[in-house]
Amino acid sequence: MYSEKVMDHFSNPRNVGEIPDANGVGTVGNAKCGDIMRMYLKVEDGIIQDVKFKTFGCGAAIATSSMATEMVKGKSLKDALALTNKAVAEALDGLPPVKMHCSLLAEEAIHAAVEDYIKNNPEEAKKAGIEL
Amino acid sequence: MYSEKVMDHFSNPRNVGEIPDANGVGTVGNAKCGDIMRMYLKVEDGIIQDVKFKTFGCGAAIATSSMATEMVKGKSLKDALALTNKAVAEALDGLPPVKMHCSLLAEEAIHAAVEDYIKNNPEEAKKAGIEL
Amino acid sequence: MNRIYMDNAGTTPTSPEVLAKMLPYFGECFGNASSIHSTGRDARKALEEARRKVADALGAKPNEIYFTAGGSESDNWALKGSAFARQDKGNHIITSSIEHHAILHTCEWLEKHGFEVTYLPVDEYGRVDPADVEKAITDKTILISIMAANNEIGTLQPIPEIGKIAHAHGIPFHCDAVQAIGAVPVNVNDWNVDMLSLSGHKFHGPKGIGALYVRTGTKLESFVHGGAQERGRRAGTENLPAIVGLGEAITLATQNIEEKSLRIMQMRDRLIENILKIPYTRLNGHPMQRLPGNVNVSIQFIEGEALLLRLDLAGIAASSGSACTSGSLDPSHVLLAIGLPHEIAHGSLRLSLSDWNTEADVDEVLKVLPGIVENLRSMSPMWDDFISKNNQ
Amino acid sequence: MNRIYMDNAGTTPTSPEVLAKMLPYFGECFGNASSIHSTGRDARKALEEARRKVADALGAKPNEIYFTAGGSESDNWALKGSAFARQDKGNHIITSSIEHHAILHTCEWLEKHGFEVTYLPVDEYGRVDPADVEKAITDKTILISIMAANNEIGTLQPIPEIGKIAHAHGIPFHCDAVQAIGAVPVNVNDWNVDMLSLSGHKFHGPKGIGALYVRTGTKLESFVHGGAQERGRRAGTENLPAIVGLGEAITLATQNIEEKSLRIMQMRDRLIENILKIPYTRLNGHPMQRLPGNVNVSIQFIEGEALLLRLDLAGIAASSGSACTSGSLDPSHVLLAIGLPHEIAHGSLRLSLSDWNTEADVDEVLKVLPGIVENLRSMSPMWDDFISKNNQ
Ligand SMILES: Cc1ncc(COP(=O)(O)O)c(C=O)c1O
Ligand SMILES: Cc1ncc(COP(=O)(O)O)c(C=O)c1O
Repeated sequence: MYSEKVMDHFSNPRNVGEIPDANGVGTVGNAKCGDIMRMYLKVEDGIIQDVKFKTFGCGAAIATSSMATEMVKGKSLKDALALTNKAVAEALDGLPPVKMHCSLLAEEAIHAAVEDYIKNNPEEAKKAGIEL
Repeated sequence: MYSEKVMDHFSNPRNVGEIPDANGVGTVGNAKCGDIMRMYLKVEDGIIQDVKFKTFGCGAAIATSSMATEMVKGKSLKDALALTNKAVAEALDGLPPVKMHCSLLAEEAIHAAVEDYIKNNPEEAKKAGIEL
Repeated sequence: MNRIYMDNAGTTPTSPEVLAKMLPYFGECFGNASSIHSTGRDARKALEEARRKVADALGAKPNEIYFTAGGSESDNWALKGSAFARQDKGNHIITSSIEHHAILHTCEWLEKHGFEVTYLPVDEYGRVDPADVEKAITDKTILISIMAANNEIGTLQPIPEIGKIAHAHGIPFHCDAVQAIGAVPVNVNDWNVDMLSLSGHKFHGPKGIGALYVRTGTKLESFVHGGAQERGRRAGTENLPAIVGLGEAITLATQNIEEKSLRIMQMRDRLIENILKIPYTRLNGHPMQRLPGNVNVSIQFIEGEALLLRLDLAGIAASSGSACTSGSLDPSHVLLAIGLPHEIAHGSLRLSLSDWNTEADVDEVLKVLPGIVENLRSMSPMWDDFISKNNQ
Repeated sequence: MNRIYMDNAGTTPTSPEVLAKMLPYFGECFGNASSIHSTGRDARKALEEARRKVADALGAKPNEIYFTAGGSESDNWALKGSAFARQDKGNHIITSSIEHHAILHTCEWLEKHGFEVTYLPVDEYGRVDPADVEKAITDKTILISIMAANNEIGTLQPIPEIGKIAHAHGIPFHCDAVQAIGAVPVNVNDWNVDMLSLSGHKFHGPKGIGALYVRTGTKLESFVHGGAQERGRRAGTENLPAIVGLGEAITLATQNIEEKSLRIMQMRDRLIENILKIPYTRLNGHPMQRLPGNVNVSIQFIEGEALLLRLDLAGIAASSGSACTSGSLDPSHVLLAIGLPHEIAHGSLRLSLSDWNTEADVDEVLKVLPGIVENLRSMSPMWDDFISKNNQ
């Protein structure tokens, strides 16, 4: 059912954990539906220097979290906001149809963390050419 | 589905054929239903000296015809009239439920042949103590 | 005794190649295809591979194939599932009078539940006239179901034409192709069918497994409700060994079909030609438009079951449309529908060939059959009456 | 890797003894049990022998056993067949809220077709109160259907008492015993049931075969219409190899059942005892009235599918009531019915044992499970939030 890439990111998730001095944090999903994702960002000069996640959820939820962090690490805030769930799913060699909502959650979690950063650092964001 | 006795009487039917000078003949059943039995009797002094049959019908029809002829051969007219389909079926170690009508047909064919004899030979029948 | 099996329209043995493919799925790879652990995932892979094979054999897409427990379930599903799903559109169903009981008895059940069914007549060869189908259509017609090939007399129906008519009127078309698979080329697009039933054991696959093809977009209610198997449309833990067997069997059965059929037809035609040399016999079904392996003859003045039993004692397995083989008093509805009188219908013999039969089998049947017929006639009062009438 | 299989409530491998008995019926003895030639007659003998074995295992008479394609078909048949057969008497059906989907979705279908269904609640252990059954009965009630043992949480229902109530009111009683066969002693008379469903693959028999017990005199319409198989009540060419396998499997499964169960219960209880040592876990289902092989625990702050996949990577096959394993967003209806909040229901784990499992399997599960739980919790934001809240 899952691709090898999904299983790889599920069994060896990249960037699990917290960033104690994160300057952007986003949490999406809810326990009732069985998925919660929390993303921590360390942004410097408009660039995501570090990113970590914690996820409560199924295999796809964990794998998409892991992949999403990989995809935004070292990228600009703009790039991170441009991240789509389709791109995450494709990077994982696809997801079963019933699991596509997990990739959406990953997209939303990244976006939420970036937006959190922007809200807390409007000046920095403006410098990077981004406004909410 | 059929007992060994049935298969024996089907594969080696006893008393098949006609009696050219039969003095009692009975035909029952109809082609529409798939069974016709015809019994030929040669009666002397109230005793069935010879009996033969011709049957169009299934395995059970042939086997019950054969068994019925065996059961009345050498018997008195009275005994022949007392022949029941149950007795024929039992003598064959039983018949499948859907085939019980074949044994009934065999009983009726014997009775019809005896009655034919009685009709044609009322005096002889009276001597044997039988009236229609 | 070297037994000869000529009842392949009844059922066929599972071929050793097919069984060999099935075996691992009883033991090592027994998983529940709906489970997410790897035992389950391996099962799913095999399941989808089999689905692809069935689809390929029919010219369908894999997601149009649903596995069932056999031809009867497929037929029940197609009819009841369509009827209930399209109840808002109308309540009229068109079928033929010579369908298998899995269709006819389902239609009778639907009649008890508010549906109306037209049972089209057939001609003396058992053919449905496409013009009759068109005439029967009303604005309440919600389904047409016609079999591809009749199981008793082997007659092939003009399925593509009927499908075209159905589609011209926007009516879904179901085809019971249980007897056709592996016998004639089947293609759901060429045939214009929206649903098609098949059953594994008719072409050297396992028993208890079949499929229903359902064209994308066809409205169909579930028949077996429950778990989410078969994309939520047919519940029940997937019968994986049988499904794998079905995939293999249908692939083998539809390979080189023309070549195989030709060989079978030659045997069939030799049987027919020579059996018809016995006086007072007739061929049932269409002389040309018939299944390659089907021989169905009526042999007057004798009864079918007795004939079968005698053949069986001689080592030949065959079947009959005689009432006596079914326990009812009426002979086959198919033989009556093509106009045979009861007494002739009772004396019918079906020999059905598969590619496992040989010319030697044919020789043997032709060697023993005339003697058996003669013997049974010699003890038949009908034969007596007929002869003495003709001698007068 | 030596894989450990603890998903026996999902399906079981067919045992080699059972498969060995089945094999001749694919090839040599492949006949159609309804044919009259000797190939068919041999088939019939095997068929009736298997029917007797199933009957013996249930304390039933052979002519009360009908073969089906599995538990789902049996359930569908019992419900739809009774509903339509007794429509003149009323339109009300009583069942429980924790039945298998083969019952629940069939009930939903019947609701669309004019029937009314009462879904009885269960207590926190998943037990139906017989008093609730009695209270739910109206003068329109035509059927009561309660499962013997729940497939997820293993809770056993008070079937004999419920049956007694049903009979006191003259209402037929159906029992889905799919999970009970081979696990607890089943007797249709002691249990006061009129119909009972079972499925071969749940007790090391083949897939795609099941049975419905129907007490003599019970009114029941056919579900699969067609040929006259199964005394005219269930159409379709008999799946002989699977039927023979079912007969053998049920005989083996019901032999020494007390002794076998005891061994399985010991493994079960050791699993439960030790898993519950992991903090923030709870047992689902009844502590005593439960299937010998069923372990169902909720492990807070983690999600079931992730847990299953980790176990699978460690060589252990298990299952879960998590929504994520089914593709829906709601977790198991059974876990919700016993009152679990969604977030806890999502983190449930079912380990189901058969007599093929060993104490070594239990050791291995107990060795790897705590680490996996710890690891998944360490990456769970819910765990974080919970810990930091508790630290405040
Ligand atoms: C309680 C219960 N009923 C019915 C079924 C359905 O059985 P099957 O999948 O064999 O059709 C199952 C198993 O899936 C079950 O556990
Ligand atoms: C034309 C036709 N339809 C349906 C069926 C039913 O198939 P099954 O017996 O596999 O359920 C058969 C065979 O029995 C058949 O010949």
